[in-house]
Amino acid sequence: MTVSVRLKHRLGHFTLNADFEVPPGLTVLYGRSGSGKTTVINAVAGLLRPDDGHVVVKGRTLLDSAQGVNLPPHRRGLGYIFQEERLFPHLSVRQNLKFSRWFRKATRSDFDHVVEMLGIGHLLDRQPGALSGGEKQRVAIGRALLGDPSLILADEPLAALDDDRKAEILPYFERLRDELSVPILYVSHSAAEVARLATTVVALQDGRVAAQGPAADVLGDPTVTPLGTRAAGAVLAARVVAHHEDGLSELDAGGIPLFLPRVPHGIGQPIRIRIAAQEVVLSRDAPHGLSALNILPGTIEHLRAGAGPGAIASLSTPAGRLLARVTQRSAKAMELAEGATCYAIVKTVAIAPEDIGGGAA
Amino acid sequence: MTVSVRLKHRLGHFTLNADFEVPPGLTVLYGRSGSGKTTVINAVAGLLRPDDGHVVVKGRTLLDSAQGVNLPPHRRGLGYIFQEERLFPHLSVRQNLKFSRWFRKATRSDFDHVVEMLGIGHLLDRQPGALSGGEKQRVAIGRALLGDPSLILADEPLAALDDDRKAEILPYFERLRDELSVPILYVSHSAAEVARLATTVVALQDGRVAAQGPAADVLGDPTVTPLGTRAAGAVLAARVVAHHEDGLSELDAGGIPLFLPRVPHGIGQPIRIRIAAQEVVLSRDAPHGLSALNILPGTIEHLRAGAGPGAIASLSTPAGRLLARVTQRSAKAMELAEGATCYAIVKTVAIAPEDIGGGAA
Amino acid sequence: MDWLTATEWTAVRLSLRVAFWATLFSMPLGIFVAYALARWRFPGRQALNILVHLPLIMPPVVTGYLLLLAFGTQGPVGGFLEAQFGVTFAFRWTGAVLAAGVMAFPFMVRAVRLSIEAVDPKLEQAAATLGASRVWVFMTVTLPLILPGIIAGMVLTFAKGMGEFGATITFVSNIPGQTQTIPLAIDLLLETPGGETRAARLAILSIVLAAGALALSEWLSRRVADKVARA
Amino acid sequence: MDWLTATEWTAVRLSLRVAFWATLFSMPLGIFVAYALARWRFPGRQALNILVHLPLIMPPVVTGYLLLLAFGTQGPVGGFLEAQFGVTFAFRWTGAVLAAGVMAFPFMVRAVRLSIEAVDPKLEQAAATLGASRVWVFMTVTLPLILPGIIAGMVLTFAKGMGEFGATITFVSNIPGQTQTIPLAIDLLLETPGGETRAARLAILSIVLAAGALALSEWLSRRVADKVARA
Amino acid sequence: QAGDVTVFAASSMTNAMAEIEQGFEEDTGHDLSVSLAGSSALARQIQQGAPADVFISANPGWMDRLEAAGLLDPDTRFDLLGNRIVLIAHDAEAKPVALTPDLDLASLLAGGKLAMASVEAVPAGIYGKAALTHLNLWTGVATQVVQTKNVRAALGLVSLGEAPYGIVYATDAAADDRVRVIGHFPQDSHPPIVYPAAGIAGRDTKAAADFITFLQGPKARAAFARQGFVVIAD
Ligand SMILES: Nc1ncnc2c1ncn2[C@@H]1O[C@H](COP(=O)(O)OP(=O)(O)OP(=O)(O)O)[C@@H](O)[C@H]1O
Ligand SMILES: Nc1ncnc2c1ncn2[C@@H]1O[C@H](COP(=O)(O)OP(=O)(O)OP(=O)(O)O)[C@@H](O)[C@H]1O
Ligand SMILES: [Mg+2]
Ligand SMILES: [Mg+2]
Repeated sequence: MTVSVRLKHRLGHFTLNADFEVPPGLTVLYGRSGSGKTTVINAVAGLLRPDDGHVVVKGRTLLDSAQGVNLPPHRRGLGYIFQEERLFPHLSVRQNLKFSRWFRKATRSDFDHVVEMLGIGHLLDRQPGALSGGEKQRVAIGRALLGDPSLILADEPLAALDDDRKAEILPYFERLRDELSVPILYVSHSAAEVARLATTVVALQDGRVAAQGPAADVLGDPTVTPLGTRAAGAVLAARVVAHHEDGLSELDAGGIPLFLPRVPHGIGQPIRIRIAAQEVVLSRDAPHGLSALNILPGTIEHLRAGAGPGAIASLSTPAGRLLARVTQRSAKAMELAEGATCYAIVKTVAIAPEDIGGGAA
Repeated sequence: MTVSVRLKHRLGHFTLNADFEVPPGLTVLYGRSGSGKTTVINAVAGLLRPDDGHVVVKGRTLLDSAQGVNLPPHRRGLGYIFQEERLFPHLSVRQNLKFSRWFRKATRSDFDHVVEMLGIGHLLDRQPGALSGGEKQRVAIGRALLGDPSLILADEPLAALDDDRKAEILPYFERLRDELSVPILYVSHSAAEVARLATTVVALQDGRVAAQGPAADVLGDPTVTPLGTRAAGAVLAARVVAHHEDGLSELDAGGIPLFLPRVPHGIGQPIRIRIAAQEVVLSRDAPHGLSALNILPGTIEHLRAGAGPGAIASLSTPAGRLLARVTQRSAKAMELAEGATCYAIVKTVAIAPEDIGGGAA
Repeated sequence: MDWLTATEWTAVRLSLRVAFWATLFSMPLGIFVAYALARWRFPGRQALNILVHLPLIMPPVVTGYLLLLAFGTQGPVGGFLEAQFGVTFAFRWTGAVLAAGVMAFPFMVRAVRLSIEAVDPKLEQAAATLGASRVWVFMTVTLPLILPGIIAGMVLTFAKGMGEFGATITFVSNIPGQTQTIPLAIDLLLETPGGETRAARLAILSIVLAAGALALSEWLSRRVADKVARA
Repeated sequence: MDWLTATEWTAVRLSLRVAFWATLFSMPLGIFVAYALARWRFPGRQALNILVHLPLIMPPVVTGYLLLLAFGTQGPVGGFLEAQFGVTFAFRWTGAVLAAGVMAFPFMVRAVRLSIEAVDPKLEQAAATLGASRVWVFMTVTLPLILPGIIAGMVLTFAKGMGEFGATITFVSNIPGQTQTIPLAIDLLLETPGGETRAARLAILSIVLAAGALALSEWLSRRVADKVARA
Repeated sequence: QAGDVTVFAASSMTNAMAEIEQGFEEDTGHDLSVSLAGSSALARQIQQGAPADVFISANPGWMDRLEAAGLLDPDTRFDLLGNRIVLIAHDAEAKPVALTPDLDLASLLAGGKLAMASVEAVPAGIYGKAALTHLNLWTGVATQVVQTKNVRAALGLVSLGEAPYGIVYATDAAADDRVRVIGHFPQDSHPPIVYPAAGIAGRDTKAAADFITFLQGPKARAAFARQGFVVIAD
């Protein structure tokens, strides 16, 4: 386990009692407002001393109340992107970004690269007071990343940014996760971010862990939908086969061809695609004459009716397990049942760029 | 025109030169980070004195540089939800919420109702320092709404909130817009919010207005997609016909029956539904055996290929104009062209709750 | 009660009275001047700033002498006040209050001004959008947020009120029961052969009283700070 | 040069020197004490707080007398310093520096402390997560943010250094060229029948010099504030 | 019939005035209040209309100032007290010296300081300097003189040992057993030391007149003598 966290803490009427262990990669902390996400992250960062706790990151014990171990924040090797940006008002953007260089030797992260990715090159000589909200947040992200952290804590880092900017920054977190194997604790409300980035999902509710597990399991398990049904979706592993001239990329997922808007990955590379359950149309007959390009044959493994009018079907296809959200009315009309065969129809354009990520699922 | 804004202002290297007029309702200001949205709102609020400007709201001149008119902020009758929450640290949540009551007589907004809607009843006796990020933002929203403003300025009010909470708060903005006819200037990056709330969309780019117009036009015009193609979508006007037992609501849209997850509106009431272009599957033949319940026959009015692999088709149907986003490959394969007839397939569950709003389109 | 003589007890009571009223009166004026210096740009701002600091720059005797010239019965201000409002400063305890207030004024203003400059104008803007006029913004937002500075200013003024010597003796003389505060009594005892012990007693009593005021202020500040604590 | 006598010019130079060094020396110590009072909880904290305020509470003569007892050649501290480091305070301008520094210390500490208490601990936390140890957090974040308080404290100390009288004359007496600062010279003139005009000249010069320091500090503060300006 | 009387007196008379206040109030039934401060401050305050009925100055110069300004009741001024200045030492073993031009004061000081009240402003200092000058001793020791705000402070320096020697009034020296008088300055080496007293113009109440009379009476003289003053008035 890369990160192991056990915390007990009281704050007024709120009690945190969280206990989770996660493998390498990016762990998304999910939960409603006030469920304790920031409190957990602060305790991991050493900014809050929990009543009782034990935090180990990559074999290094940061906190062990029983043993009296409690590393101060500056010796925890963190990059913390705060929920509010917390830029130093007396330093220029450049000095903010380079702040950690005064204390840690920069090795991995390349200043120019980070600045370019975040689109803050023209802001370097400004003071934080003269930035817009989103600009501040981007500088704050850069400042944390440039500290060459061995653990990243990110509290809703992209909430204030527009979609285009999000799409530019997300791959960087992927790279940190995959290439540099920096463990990341990431708070997010966005299902797309979760699906794309999460190795592991930890769902918090009133200070307790309500669900946890590998992202593919948690998101792809029709019986639990900790992030709400709209976040349900399966993650398929695929491999790039070709980039076509009309702007589509052809993938191979367990022998089934899939067409996506051009992906940035090279031919032969593995990628993971999240297919949201609500984007999948089911058909008992092989469909034809449709605008949707991706059709996957499969067998219904499991069908679960939700509290509302919907149901979630999990489908075993050659490409892997797929989730589909349909109305109970349709399920009845189509006589969907466990063991029934059917076709899953997925629109190419319905797969959002933020749902396509590098790396194996 | 309910709100008329003309502003010229320089901030360092940034120049704002915005000019827009909007009819009653909610105007979404859209634009990338740093495009000048907050600057516009601050000038309307009177927190920033532009080099030159003219702002009229509901016939009341708030600012007229030429005439030397410049109402101070406290006489502009505002409710401003700031990008950062700006709660008063020395006052309890309750005192923050009731702050404006000291200066304005409360008439319309009901304290208990707003508190309940925002889910902050249990926080009333806390100090802002003891709130989580999302809780602070909700209190800030409440504080602005409880001032009985005659103009609401909201700068990304819901960015920090989770989906469930958003779904609870959005109807309140609708009510303000429709029932109380309070003009609202609303900054948002969320296409769903834009689609659901916006009467008018004003897109800013580098301090200038890049596009503006009625939301239905801007979002439904296949030739302009100021908010990105993923935000494209048509808004249909419908009327509630029945609420079925299986949790679906049946609507009538120009004679076509539509099925949606249960809507909160009464039978006979008008509602508007945004159907995102990327959620629509097209078929040349009448489809059958599909899980999708909503099938609308139509004729292709317009087909525009985008820069990437996609194209946007606008479809004239009895329910109104619909947008569909397809790949150019499919368009070719299906021989889609202007004048061609086809069927639009829309999944019931693909219509997000935040895409369904009260009021005529 | 034989620990101190009756005159000395009178001096103690008088000192407390002087310190109390000096603190009370200089506070609102100090807040106003601090606000003006911190927030307004007006002609004469720098002159006002210098004026406020004068009692610090000049030897107390000079300040006392100038007070005597201005506020004495023969002085222009003193004569006016006496004629119009029947307020006399000369050789009264009221004059000691004035002297202590004037001497402590630079600290009062500085402390409050520092606090005002630390207030985030964004909060004041927020209050304005909620309907608060300038005055109300000040009353409901600025004032509560600068309480630490006000408390600090009051403590300094109170302490100075207990300790002021040079300007007081020059302005209002050393009249037992009227203007003889603790410091004046101590000074006299130090002038008197063998008076050291009694001087020390008075000094200790004065320190104890001021320490009490200090502790009270610390407690108040803590309460204010706890309320405003950012999590 | 006949506007002032040679002795008076010497007094002016000496006053500047005393005020300068008093400001310089009391600043670091003042920052340290202010930080300790603002941020640490330790036994004796309240006692330290009282000690810092003592020069304000007690008549300056008493402070001067206590300095004489402690730092005089016969005093324990003075004797030690002289024996160990060859530093003498008694009847030297260094003693005037010490007296001015001590008398101004409450203001220095208060000003800095107010600023420290206004620093948002969230920024310090952010610095810590970026690898800054406590000391570095202080150097890179706290210290720059409390500059307004430090500047205010320095101004008050400088002004007090120009104006301190009671403690100085008691501690180091009035030796022309050695310890006769402007206030001491003025006092002398005021004690002499007919000395008022020359006293006034000296006072005006002293005000002009202090006003210069004040203007400089305002300009510095403005620069700092502009840098930290929240938009 | 009892009245009030306010006396402004030089602070060096503190102890004597306490005794006199008691005696005067017992004898006359009047209520006496005494303001003790430096002669210069008191004189200025009287100029600015202070409610003083009688002024006793340690410095004839300030009395002259008030007289010239017409603030004194002209007939009431008289020289109340005299005093002597002496050379004192901290060392209890110090040998008495003869204060003549032959005295090697510099080597007596041996590099130490000579504490005096301000030689330009305070009477004791002015008299001291005059005496040293008269004896041709001043130039030899001028650089070693430390000047204090008043005589008491000079006495304090010697009694603490900060200055080994000092020049003070005989009255002050008598009151402090940590200093030793080692020489009396000849009376003719300096202008006569006098404390003038006078009533203030326009405040010639019966009580004030009674007080001036009392000052010259036997009780007051005894009190002054007990404090070491030379009583001039008769
Ligand atoms: N004081 C200032 N000096 C110079 N430039 C400034 C100043 N304040 C803002 N700007 C610039 O003005 C532009 C507009 O800022 P504004 O805050 O209006 O952006 P915005 O559209 O609200 O962005 P965001 O979505 O990131 O909040 C930005 O490019 C910003 O960098
Ligand atoms: N100082 C405090 N005193 C009492 N309760 C507190 C304090 N600080 C936080 N809380 C409560 O602790 C709970 C957890 O707060 P936390 O900031 O961890 O929430 P969060 O999950 O980060 O929420 P959000 O998404 O809104 O940021 C909240 O209910 C909050 O009200
Ligand atoms: Mg949080
Ligand atoms: Mg903004």
